[in-house]
Amino acid sequence: MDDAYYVDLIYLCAFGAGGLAFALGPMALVHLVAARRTRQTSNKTGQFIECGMDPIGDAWIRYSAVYYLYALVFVAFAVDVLYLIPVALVYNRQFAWRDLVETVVFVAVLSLVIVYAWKKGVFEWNRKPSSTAPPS
Amino acid sequence: MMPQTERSAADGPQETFVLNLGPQHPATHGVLRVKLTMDGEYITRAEPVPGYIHRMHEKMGENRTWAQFLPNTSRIDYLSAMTYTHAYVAAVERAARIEVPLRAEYIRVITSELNRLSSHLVWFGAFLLDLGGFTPLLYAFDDREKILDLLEGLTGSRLTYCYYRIGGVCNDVDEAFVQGTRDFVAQMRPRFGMYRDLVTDNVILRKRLEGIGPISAELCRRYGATGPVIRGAGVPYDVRKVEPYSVYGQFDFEIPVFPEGDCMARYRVRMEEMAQSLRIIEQAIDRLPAGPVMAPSVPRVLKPPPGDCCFAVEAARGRFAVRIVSDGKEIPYRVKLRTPSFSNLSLFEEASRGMLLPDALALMGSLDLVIPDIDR
Amino acid sequence: MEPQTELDCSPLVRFAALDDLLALGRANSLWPLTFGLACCAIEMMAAGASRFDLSRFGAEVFRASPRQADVMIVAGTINKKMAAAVKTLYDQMPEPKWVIAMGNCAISGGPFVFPGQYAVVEGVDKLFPVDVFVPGCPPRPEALIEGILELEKKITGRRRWPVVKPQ
Amino acid sequence: MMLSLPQLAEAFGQLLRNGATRPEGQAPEHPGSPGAANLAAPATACRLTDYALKGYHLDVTVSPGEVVSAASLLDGEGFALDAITGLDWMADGQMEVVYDYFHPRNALRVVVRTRLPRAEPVVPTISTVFPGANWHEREAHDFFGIRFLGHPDLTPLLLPEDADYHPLRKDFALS
Repeated sequence: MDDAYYVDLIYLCAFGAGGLAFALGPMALVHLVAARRTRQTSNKTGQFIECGMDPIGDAWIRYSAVYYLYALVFVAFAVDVLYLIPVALVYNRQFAWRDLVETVVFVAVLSLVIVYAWKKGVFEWNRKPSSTAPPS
Repeated sequence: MMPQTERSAADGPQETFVLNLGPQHPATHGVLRVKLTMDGEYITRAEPVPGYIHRMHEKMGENRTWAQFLPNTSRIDYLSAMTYTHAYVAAVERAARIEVPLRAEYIRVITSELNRLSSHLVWFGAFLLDLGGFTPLLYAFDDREKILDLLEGLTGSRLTYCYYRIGGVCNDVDEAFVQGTRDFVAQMRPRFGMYRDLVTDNVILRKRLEGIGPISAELCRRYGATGPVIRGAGVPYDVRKVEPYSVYGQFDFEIPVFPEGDCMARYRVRMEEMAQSLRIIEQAIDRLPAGPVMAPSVPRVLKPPPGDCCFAVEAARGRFAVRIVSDGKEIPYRVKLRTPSFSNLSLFEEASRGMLLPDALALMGSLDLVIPDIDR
Repeated sequence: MEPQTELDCSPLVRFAALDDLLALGRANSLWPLTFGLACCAIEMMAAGASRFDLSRFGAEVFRASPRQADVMIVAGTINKKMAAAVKTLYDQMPEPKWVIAMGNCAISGGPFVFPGQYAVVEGVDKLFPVDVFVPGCPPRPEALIEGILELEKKITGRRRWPVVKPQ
Repeated sequence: MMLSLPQLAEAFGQLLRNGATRPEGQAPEHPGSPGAANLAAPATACRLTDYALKGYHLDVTVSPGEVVSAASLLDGEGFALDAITGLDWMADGQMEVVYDYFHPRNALRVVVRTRLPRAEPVVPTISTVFPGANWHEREAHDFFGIRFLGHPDLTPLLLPEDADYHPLRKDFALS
């Protein structure tokens, strides 16, 4: 164990603490500065917002799988961007074909997801034939 | 209990859910509530629930004298207040056998058509706002403010005009109004070309409107829908032509009709109608006769003879009819207001069945609803 | 549960200078709730559109969700069927929140009040507290802008914009 | 097809004459004939009216049992429903229901009216003929308490959903 290891560890801890402060600081600040209560007339402050009406029925029901796929595609690209930022930061020292090819391969593999989903008709919102029948 | 749609066993049961669209929702243009039963993104049933701005206009008609009801008429459909006031005063004039001077009729036509233009401009801005485009609203309101300036100079109010009187109009037009209207017509003409380039020819708009929300002529007839809705379904029904009232018979104008019946057809009908309104205004201003603007013999206390009568006008949203029943007293026995938005909305439940929710909002926007016009 | 419209909602810690800063920020970026009811809503739209351009005073961000809104502009008649929904929306707005009653209907029921009326709530202040009343039937867009400036004055304690005096 | 007013009046006259066999048993006294305006208002009548004075061309009074067949007749001729409204004749102890029809292709307006006892205003629904009548009938039920037999859903439309009052009845303000 050399000193450099501990210095790195201190850096890591400081970075972690800074990150936490960024995440938790605003919450703490808001807790102190924000209004504690809300004036209300009919005790509906915590109700789900549905255009001023009381919600009808429950939201915990079976949804179409298309929503799930849609969300997955979205998450894939959100994570994609998350990884691309450090790549861009590390690779900006000098231009290297290898780095470019690596990045392109990474994005291309993810883009295949879109092509696959597209082919599968995820973005079409097609109704299954059985559900086009009028409701009973 | 929530209704469930039948599905094949392989899918497993996907449940429908009930969603309130409105009363506070930007897409319902006011306080309409639509109870949606959704199957994913698709509408299984959309049941409009009006009544959130019911303001007792018909009850108030039985509580005040014939003339005192006038301010109410401009607050039913506040976007085309002139046409609504026109229907009411004309119905009372018909019941009380009052002859309106020709100049007053011309002024009524000019102001009604200006009001129709300003109403369509609000629809244009708000409809495109529904579809996700904000900029056209700014252009439309720019043009609309010019109309409001003209009407404000004449009537004293920007929106809820109470300018027509039983027997005429309350004051004569001045030179500034006549010249201002001429200037406005000249300014407005080239704007339609701009709207076409900016909005109508836009690919995104066409994809969102063409073939969306088809309403057939038969559907319109069964629900009594009128105005741009029925004209967008290929039926040339316009009260101004079918039952010419006031002096509309004297002008040369066309009724724009598009047979497709989709949202784009209704959009085009209104855009064309604005140009036709300009034609009417131009002709009326050129031929404006001299003379008084108020009938000489309107009694101070009006007591129409017992009986009922109707008067229908073409408001910006369709056929607006007033049925008044008099029992010979100075207070109406009954004032029935037949409003176009009420009938136009009633077909929404049938027309929107099985549509995607965003398309249904385009359909609702293309009906051009004014909610107090439904609820009265 | 009883209506709680007179609650003390003040935060846990208060600093005079920070409060002033927050008030200044709030007053100059009021986010109204998109809540058009009737005729007045058109004038509210006109106030936000070209010519009157409410964004000059930072109040053009009309929010559709009450959670994101600071000020409820009650623009139009409230009837008894609607009253529950209006109260719900008021409840769902987070503090600090303000209410502008725009137009005679929201102030007192306006022209729709007569002996034996069965539908209209005679003024939104019957439901919850109102900060600024803007009279008119409907009020001009300038009047609404003046109402918003009055609200800014109420929040910060001073008026940033000059008052136009009639000549 | 251009529909002419005398033809329509004749069709209504036929309808009313056929109605003589209806259970109520009231024979129409003056079945309307084209061009002949019956100024007296019998239980059932078909009158041509002066459009310039009234705003409609044909004024038909039917018995409550006949509103559906009148609606079917007009539906077959391509008419559209304009409005349904009530009228409270408190002094006569009667309730009137007025059906306004317009024609989307011809300048023809027809008014069909019927009178009901005020104590129990019941009339069959025409929403089976014109689906647009659904809302108009609900509105008339809101305001006057007229019951439309066979209507799918008479919950208040414009009034609050729990409303039990009928504000356009003439005795409403007194209560």
